[in-house]
Amino acid sequence: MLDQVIFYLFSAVAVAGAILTVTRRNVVHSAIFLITALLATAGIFLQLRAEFLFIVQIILYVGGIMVLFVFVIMLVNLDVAVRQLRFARQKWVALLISLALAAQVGLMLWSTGKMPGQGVPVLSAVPADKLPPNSEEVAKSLFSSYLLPFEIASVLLLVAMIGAVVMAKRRA
Amino acid sequence: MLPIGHYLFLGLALFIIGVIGVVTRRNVIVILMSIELILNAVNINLVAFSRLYGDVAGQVFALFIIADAAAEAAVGLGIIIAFFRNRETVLEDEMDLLKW
Amino acid sequence: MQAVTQVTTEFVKQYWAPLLCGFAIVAILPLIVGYVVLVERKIMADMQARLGPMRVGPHGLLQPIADAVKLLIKEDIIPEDADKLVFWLAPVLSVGAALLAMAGLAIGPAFQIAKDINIGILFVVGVSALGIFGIVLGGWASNSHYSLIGALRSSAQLVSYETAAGMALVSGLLFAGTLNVTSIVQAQYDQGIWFGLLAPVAFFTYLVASIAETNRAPFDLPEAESELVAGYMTEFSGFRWSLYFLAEYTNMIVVASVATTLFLGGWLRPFPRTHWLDFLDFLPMVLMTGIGIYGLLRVPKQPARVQQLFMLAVAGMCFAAAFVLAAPVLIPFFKSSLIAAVKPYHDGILGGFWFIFKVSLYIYFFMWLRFTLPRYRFDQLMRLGWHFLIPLSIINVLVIGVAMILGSHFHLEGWQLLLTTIPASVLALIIALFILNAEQKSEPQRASGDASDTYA
Amino acid sequence: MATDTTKDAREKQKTLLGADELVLNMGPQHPSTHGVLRVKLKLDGERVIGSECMIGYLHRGVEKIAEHRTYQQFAPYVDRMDYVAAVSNGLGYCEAIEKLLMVEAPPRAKVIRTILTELQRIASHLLWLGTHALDIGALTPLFYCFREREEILKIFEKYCGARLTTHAFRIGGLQYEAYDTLEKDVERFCKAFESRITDYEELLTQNRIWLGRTKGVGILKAAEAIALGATGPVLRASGVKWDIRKAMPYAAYDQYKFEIPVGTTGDTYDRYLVRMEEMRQSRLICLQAIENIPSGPIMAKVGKVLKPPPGEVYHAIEAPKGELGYYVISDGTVQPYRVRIRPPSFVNLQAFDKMARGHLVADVVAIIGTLDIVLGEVDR
Repeated sequence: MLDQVIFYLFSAVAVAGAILTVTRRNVVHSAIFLITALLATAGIFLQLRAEFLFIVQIILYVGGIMVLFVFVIMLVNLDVAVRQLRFARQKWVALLISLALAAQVGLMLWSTGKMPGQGVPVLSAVPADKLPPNSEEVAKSLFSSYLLPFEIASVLLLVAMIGAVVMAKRRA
Repeated sequence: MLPIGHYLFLGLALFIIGVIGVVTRRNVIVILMSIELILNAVNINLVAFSRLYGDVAGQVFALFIIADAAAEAAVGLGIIIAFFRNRETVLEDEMDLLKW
Repeated sequence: MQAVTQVTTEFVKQYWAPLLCGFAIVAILPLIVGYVVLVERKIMADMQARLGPMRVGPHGLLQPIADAVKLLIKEDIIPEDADKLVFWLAPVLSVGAALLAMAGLAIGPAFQIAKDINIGILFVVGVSALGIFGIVLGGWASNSHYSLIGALRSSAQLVSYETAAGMALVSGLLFAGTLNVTSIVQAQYDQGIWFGLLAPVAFFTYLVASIAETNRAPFDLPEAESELVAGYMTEFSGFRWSLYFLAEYTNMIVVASVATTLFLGGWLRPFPRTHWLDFLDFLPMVLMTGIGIYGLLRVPKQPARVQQLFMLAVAGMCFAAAFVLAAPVLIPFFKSSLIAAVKPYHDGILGGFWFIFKVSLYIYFFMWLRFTLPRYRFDQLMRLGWHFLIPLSIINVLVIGVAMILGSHFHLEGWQLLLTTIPASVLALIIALFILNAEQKSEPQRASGDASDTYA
Repeated sequence: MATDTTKDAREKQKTLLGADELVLNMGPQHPSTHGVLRVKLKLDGERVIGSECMIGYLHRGVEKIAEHRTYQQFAPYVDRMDYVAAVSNGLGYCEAIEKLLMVEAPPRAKVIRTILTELQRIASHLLWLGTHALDIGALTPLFYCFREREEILKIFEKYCGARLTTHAFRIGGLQYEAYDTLEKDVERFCKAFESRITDYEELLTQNRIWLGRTKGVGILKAAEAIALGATGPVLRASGVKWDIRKAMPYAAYDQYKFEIPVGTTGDTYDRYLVRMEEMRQSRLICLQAIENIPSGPIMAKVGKVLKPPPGEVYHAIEAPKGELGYYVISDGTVQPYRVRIRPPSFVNLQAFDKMARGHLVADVVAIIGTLDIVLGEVDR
């Protein structure tokens, strides 16, 4: 019961935050609502007993990436951004894409009620508490089975770092 | 934990909102933020399935996605700064030159 | 409706103790912060050959309350061109993050709100880092150039020093092998040595980085009063301003607590396993009694009745604490039910005493630096961070890891580990200094630096 | 679309991210503009690309007032120009009028004037040191400096009853005889001051942060300093050995031995060192002076009503902040025809833009501090 309430609370906040992110005229407000949405997502991770991801979401996503966003928003001239139209065009395209997506997933779930392939009843599958809520587990798996992806990710970050520096560096 | 469907629908909702944001907004920064939303939607699904199957692989992949998001944000914002410096705009439909 | 009540009661039933502690922290912390400020002013006065606040209460002891009342009844001014929503939100964010971080801290072996979360110290660090949004958004929302520059400085500073602080924490955590706050302290007890001694370079790095993170002098550039008036807080006044103030000092307590937990042995007394130092366990008791007696002696000298009562209350609290601390000593002599009743609290209070003592020392060090050193310039600050502290902390993680492997290879434990970690730390320091030197040689022309580059 | 706007954009590339340059209005209400100086800074990020000093917020028309007061009546007004060095202002004015009257103060008066003026120099430099350190972020030196300054102000108070705007001297000499323990007081202060000044140096001189904040900041080369007419410590720190006390001795300075400290690079750190050394030298002058105060009258023979012969005179002294000059024209009446004052702060402030360009906002504060301006004197 408590679990459910927490889930609904967080997901409501997440969805509301997401909608406001996309619709706000002021970019800083957008960023604030995105932060709200991300924090709510972190809450859902916690509700899923993924504690490590919860804190990574807060430290990296909210504390790192979003700070970067806010920083850049302040650097670029905001007044220009505020004045213009929110939604450029492609309203219909957007509607179409989202409807199609929703229909696709909905249809899939509706028609089968099962996960494709494995036959788990999707809408009602409640897992037993198999997963120990443990950051050690994540770490072990990260450094054993997924060592190569981990290294690749770090190379990716390095590349991104260099790229960002080169991009942002003023041409003297 | 709730039935997995709840999480899937939450993920779907965030994903669609993100897509709408990417397609309709003009401001590149907001577009980037919408992409973050999409990535988050995926993360929710991954973590939910990880819990469903009792396998941490999903969480590990969510971690990779977060790392990827960081990289993407850094480069994306770097491009925005470089672009803004040259063209004084952050609007996507004014980015109409391949070279400047 | 019924469901809501049910959920609420279920929630309260399950979590009443942490909830109570949470309320207690939110209620008491402003008071504590007020007194930290008073102590800071007194220390500052002492270092500057003057008396500091003396008027309100005995030796100005009631000054914080007077200040709080003043701040609360001040007019609440919002600049006309400010972004009202964000202006309202920013201080709340700042203080909320700081207070939330307190939840993960363990003050003494028994007192911790969020018990046994396995991300422990990471939670504290991560959540307290959210406070930066309060600063950045507050600076942006004020719509003032000073505020904006302060906000930009702040975000750049925090992002860069967080890296160094995080890496320093990693070196400490390598010894602990866990993120859980209680287990970290337990690990130090098992080793019989504080991790601050095992990893001095990490401790030093964290010390510097934590000063920068809490925006304290000599790194207080975001609010540098002689340059930016008050930085991001320029447009804030009254209650909102006091929220920022509360957040700043709470953050100080948080970083001091993290350092205490990880590097200074938490609630353990110095040298926890060295038995000939056991008498240190009685030190708090004696100290408390001493302060109580001093307070009693001072009572007749107070000019006003309120001040006398206040002094009596302070003395009474000291005696109560001393009594609890003395419980295990008294038990063999007196068979009183009262003593038996307070005995369970003994460990908690003893641990709490050492913890608070160490936190106070750490904060005292902050204040000491603030009154002694001039302020860094922004580019110098960035250079110190990126060219020295971050390389140093990263190298330190590497060499500490090597030192630990060497240590386990030779079956070193506790104090013996110093054999490997001390040379490792020296090595890290040398390499970092070498890097710094090389940097300076390669860029002799950049004497005045380039601040806007560091922004980008 | 915007190929035509790209050109503008390119021109703006020099500024932060191509956005408009940030104009930061510093003052007149700002913690570190030392009063009511207003500086308009054009910033690129935090880098200063241009600056404009806007003065006049404290203008009281002192020079005009002089034309409607008798010579004696105007003397207290000059105290209110550089109000942290009132004694020096008074000395300059009195000596200028004495020159106009062609009288000379008696030797005893001259020596006492010298002692008080040198004490005032120390007090002024102490105030500068305290506020300068505060601007750069060191809180504590301010209180130590004020502690010492307090001693000096007490001596002033004992001598003439006022602490800040003293009006200590009269045209033709002194009004008050030195009080009994003046020599002892000054000696005690000077003895104690030696170790105190070492304390300040320990706090700052070798401090890495202090070095970082002051070395290479606000460099003024010797030629530039001369071209701008800078005087006092600002000029000497640039390496020009020019001190009116030596060059054109007045009061009793020709009797005493002292050094003129000069700097080499002309940066903020050099100005700091020069002023510190000047305090030491002033202390030495005071010690020499109290050893032998001649006896005799303290007032030259000037009438109750001063009517200088028609003519004009320029007299300059080395005030703590630089050359303080009085140009007085007399038309033979009891009131001066014109008084023109050359205030050192005003002239030194001209160097601000040159010194601040290319530095950061934080350095601007240091540079204002190192110029040691007093707005009462700049605006008059």
